[in-house]
Amino acid sequence: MTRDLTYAEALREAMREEMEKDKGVFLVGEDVGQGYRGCFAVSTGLYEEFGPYQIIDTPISENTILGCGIGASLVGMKPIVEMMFADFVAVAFDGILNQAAKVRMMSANQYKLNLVIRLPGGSKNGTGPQHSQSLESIFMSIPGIKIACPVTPYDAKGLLKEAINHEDPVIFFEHKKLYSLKGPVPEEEYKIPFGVARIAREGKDLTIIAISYMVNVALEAAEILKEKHNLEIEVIDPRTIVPFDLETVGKSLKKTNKAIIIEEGIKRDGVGAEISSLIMENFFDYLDFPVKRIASKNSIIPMSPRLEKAVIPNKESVVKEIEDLLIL
Amino acid sequence: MTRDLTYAEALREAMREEMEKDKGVFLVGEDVGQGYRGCFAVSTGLYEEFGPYQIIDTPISENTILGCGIGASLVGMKPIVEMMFADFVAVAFDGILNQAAKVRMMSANQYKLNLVIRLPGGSKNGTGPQHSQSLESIFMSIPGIKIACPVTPYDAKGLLKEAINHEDPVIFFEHKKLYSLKGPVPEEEYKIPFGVARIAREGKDLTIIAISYMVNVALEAAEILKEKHNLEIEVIDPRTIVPFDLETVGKSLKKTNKAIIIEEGIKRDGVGAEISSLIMENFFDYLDFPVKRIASKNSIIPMSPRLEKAVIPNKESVVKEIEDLLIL
Amino acid sequence: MKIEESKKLQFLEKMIFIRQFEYKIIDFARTGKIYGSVHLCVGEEACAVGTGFAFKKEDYILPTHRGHGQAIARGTDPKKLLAEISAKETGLCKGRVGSMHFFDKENNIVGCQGILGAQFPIAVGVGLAINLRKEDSIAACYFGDGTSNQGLFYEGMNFASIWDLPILFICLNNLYGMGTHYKKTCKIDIYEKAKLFGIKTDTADGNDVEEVYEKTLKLSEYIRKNKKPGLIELYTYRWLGHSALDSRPYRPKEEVEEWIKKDPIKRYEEKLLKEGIPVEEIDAVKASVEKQIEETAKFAEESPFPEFTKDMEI
Amino acid sequence: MKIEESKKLQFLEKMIFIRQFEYKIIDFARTGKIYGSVHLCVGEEACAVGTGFAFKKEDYILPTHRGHGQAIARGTDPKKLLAEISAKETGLCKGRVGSMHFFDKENNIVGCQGILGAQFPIAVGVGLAINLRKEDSIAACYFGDGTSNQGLFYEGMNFASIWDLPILFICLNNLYGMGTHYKKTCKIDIYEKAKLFGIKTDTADGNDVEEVYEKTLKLSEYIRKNKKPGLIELYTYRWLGHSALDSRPYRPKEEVEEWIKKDPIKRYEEKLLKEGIPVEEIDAVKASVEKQIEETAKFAEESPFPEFTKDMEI
Ligand SMILES: Cc1ncc(C[n+]2csc(CCOP(=O)(O)OP(=O)(O)O)c2C)c(N)n1
Ligand SMILES: Cc1ncc(C[n+]2csc(CCOP(=O)(O)OP(=O)(O)O)c2C)c(N)n1
Ligand SMILES: [Mg+2]
Ligand SMILES: [Mg+2]
Repeated sequence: MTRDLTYAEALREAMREEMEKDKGVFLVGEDVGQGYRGCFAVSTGLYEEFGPYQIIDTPISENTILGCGIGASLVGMKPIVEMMFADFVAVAFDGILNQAAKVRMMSANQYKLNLVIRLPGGSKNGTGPQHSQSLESIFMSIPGIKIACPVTPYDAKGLLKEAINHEDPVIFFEHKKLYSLKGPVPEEEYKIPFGVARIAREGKDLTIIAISYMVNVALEAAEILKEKHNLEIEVIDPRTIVPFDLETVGKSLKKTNKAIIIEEGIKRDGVGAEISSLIMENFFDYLDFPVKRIASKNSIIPMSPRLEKAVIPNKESVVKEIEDLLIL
Repeated sequence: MTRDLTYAEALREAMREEMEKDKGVFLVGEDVGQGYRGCFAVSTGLYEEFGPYQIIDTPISENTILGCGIGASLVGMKPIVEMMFADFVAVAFDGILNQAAKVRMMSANQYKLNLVIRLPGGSKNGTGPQHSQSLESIFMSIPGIKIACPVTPYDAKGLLKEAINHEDPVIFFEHKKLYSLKGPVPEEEYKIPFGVARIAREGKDLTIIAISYMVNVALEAAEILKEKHNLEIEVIDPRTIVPFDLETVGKSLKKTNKAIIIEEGIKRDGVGAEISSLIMENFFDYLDFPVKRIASKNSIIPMSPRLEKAVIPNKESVVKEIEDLLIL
Repeated sequence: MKIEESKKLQFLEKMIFIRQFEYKIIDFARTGKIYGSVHLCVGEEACAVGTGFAFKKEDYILPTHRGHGQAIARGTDPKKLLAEISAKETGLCKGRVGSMHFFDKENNIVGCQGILGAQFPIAVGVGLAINLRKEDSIAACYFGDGTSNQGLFYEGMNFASIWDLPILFICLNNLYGMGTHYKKTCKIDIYEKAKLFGIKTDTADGNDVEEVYEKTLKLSEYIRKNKKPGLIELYTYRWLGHSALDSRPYRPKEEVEEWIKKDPIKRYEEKLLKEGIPVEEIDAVKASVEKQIEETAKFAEESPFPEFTKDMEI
Repeated sequence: MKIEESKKLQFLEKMIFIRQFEYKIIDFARTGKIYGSVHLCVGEEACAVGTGFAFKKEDYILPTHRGHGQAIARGTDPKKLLAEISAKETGLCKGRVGSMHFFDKENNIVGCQGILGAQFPIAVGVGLAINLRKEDSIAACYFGDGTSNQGLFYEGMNFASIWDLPILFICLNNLYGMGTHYKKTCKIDIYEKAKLFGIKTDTADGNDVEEVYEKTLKLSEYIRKNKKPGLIELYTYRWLGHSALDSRPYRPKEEVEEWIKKDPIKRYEEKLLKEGIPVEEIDAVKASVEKQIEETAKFAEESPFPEFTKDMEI
């Protein structure tokens, strides 16, 4: 049976199901339980259901919140750490770069770190430079971690359940603009394996690989370009950027011979830089022209909506860039 | 007049000259002054010369050490912050990502941040996973900062003097293997502007863009390949990776039509990903084959020398990769 | 300490102004004229005004994420501030950053903090610079009760203590950090933490503007003279939600009502009346505020939105 | 507390073993058999042994960057440890990480710290897990005096205090962090910091193995029983440089000599003799250590170096 759930509800359901199954699963973070009940209401109701042993409110101390996850996971639990905003993970960055990511490799597999770090990222409602960033690319060059960035409620639930049981740390990017969006989610148990992309829209003329919320922007742009120019655009949502499903991308490229990557993070050494390099290294001869990267400007994410629109890719800007590229 | 100085001496001379000129220049960090006198002896002697107003020892508190730099720079000084090892910058990461890098853009140019953050990075003598990393790429996707990675004593001095007077934060990567290497440094005043690459070796058959210590590895490899196969390899040292001198690279490519990037950081979304993407976007039609990235394996930097050799590119591995690539 | 009548009226005026300013933001928000996260300080006006008036022109200020009042009391032009919060070109930072991260160099406001705790290391750097350059200024570092749980707070106090930095730590203890009561997050009074570091401390009724002013002034002068840090903890309460239009009911209704009874403005107005200040003067203050607020709002509303400029990319 | 003779001899043996182990490392280092940063604990053996013997099998241990003694006293196989430090396949972590970052799951050593201060949040997580699962174990979190200046130390104590976590914070105060004397970095005694958080504290002569043992045991039992944190500060001194072959002269010669006079091993040996333990037994201990050390060294030397394996890439 399938119902429509919001992305936030889907995440909540994933946590609920895993917490029911395994008392070792717990959520820890600022205001996730009593009181504010989750800054974006993702965990609302879970405290009432699971109580203070599985839903744990903390002082404002991101470093130690992350440490709660690392330490508990070291001794065999399955913690979910929530940073209230993805941007705050910078405060606890050492815990990821030098601790969590390295535990398994340093200990020569004596210890594995079953740890999810949930990061509500991206821009919404002009929360500004310190509350809107898309930091995926900063984590991409850290060995030892996986990075998920689900777009649909279906994927949000399936990937989170997979992450909760995954034996390496998972940086789990949620996009604030997605929380309230609805989509079908089956009641039956399922998980989504890492490294398997989703074809969000099929097409034969051009391949777009889009990250996080930009999948939706790409879909809108594709629709417009279909209507305006009868272009058939294929939109690929990698779902996890580490590991990255290069195979699915390759298949698409062999059909379209054209690739664009869209992300909300900034372009310089962004997620697109890695994907672009991978594509060129592996499918050079299939490409009609170099892979194009569409990304945010090399700036802060400004609070002003007009400035924000100038900085972050949106459907109009994407349409225009594609039109320019294909000289339509 | 030109003398031979070590890289460490050249850095020290840059600091000394700027400190003499301007009392607003100061060095702050753990054990930079009295006592240990700089973990890698870069600042040795400066305390005796400049005293506690310009050479400032701190408690072990990386966050607040960086804060000393940010705060003092906000009110018009020119601080140089030393992290004892580049890896420790993770502890103070928020100060860079969310504070220093954003000050100018957030304040709409009311405040500029004249701040140098010195990071001794890279692997030497098996200091292991938490003391050997090459973290350039993590900073590359942060808007608002510049990134220097000098290789020669000449560049070390010239770039540091430029950095000390630069109006945006500069992440200044020093490589531990370089400190003791000697090279000519003029006594006369000079600075090296950011964004101007250096041709470390001229050639016509292949372009290598190498980062930090890998420039030396590339030069060694080039020499071997010259002897073995009469290959003329051009080696480019970008000196600063932000800003990046794409023009010099382009000129070289128009001659060689082949590009390889070598870095000590890991490959996934490394510095090479950005450079590779840039090259392909701008010089696609000149390339005989896709840009090749040579970088460290997606692993920890192990302590064991043998493992370390397997992880980090070295002259033998670089020679082999080039031979394979060119089917020599 | 004897406070002149004219200053008293200024206190009252600024408090009323700040409150009206915050309510104007709610108006703006309801009609979609405000962008981004906005944290209001209704109920905490005496803290802002009592501290703000205690500083000198050359002092440096680091306000919190709830910083409108702190800035206005300091001297920030409210027109530019409201324009900033309304994302306008004429804003303090050209509409780029809004309520939570504004800078105001004219008034030595070296930046508000959206990242809780990040103000402490920066304040240390400012304090260090003051000492290195032998300036006479002090650095005023505001923070909330919740924020005092960041490790950076302790590091900041430690550096201030060992280096004798002229930093005034100002804690606005409004009992909660978002939905969480301070008592759930730490067993120690905040001023006690500072005492441990040998930092001179004081506490004050944060709803009594004169007490806040006098104690802040005294502590500031101590800091200025002795080049040593100080900390003052102000007990107060925010009447409204954590952010502008938020109204989650995590606080007992009675508690909120109890604190509304301690309204710092009403209380001060009554005090001034009792002291013999004519009601006409107080009414004049109110009328003046009303006019200023309208002008402020008009300025913000009529200002243009900014365009993206090249200098926004570094 | 009455300590049995056999245990006393064990104390002595372990202390001598640790010291010889460290000197063996210097030998190794001089002949190029050691890689990476190595921090030795000569002079601090009583701290390692006195604490290590106070734990139960099920306790979790977080040693410092100077952790050989702490691990050996805990039960880590010194052969595997020396092999690790010599970058050998047979090392605790297959030679991957060396002296500063080893893990030993068999002995619940959840990792040493090369990043000073990173042990505190992790200890909190371990303590939290113990409570959530209602285990009887405790988490022993070692750290140095210099490390106590990281903000994370305070955060860790705060969480331990508000959540009643069974964490034993063990401070090895050897007066210096690299070249810097503690007094230059903080005005507060470390145990005083813990007291502020309502954490039960104790201090001990870190060169008196029995005192360390008894006080650690007592505090551990308090923690285990009451599920509350504790902190013990041990005063000691490192005889050698900050790292293995380093000999920078930042400490007054007299100070070093003064502390060498307080040699925890010599002192304990004399005490045992005075208590009537026959010199032959002590000699036997020494002979046994010598033999073990030779075997340990042989094992490390004869072990092969590791090869890179696919599981090193994630
Ligand atoms: C590092 C960081 N963590 C969390 C937040 C989210 N946040 C914003 S305000 C707030 C509560 C702050 O409480 P307090 O310091 O008492 O200030 P108050 O809001 O009560 O004025 C929180 C948790 C943040 N902005 N930065
Ligand atoms: C975050 C971090 N900062 C700095 C260092 C470099 N470092 C290694 S040991 C040390 C001194 C530590 O002093 P203390 O905590 O007293 O321990 P001790 O060495 O005296 O045993 C320093 C500064 C580090 N490893 N990690
Ligand atoms: Mg508060
Ligand atoms: Mg020490």
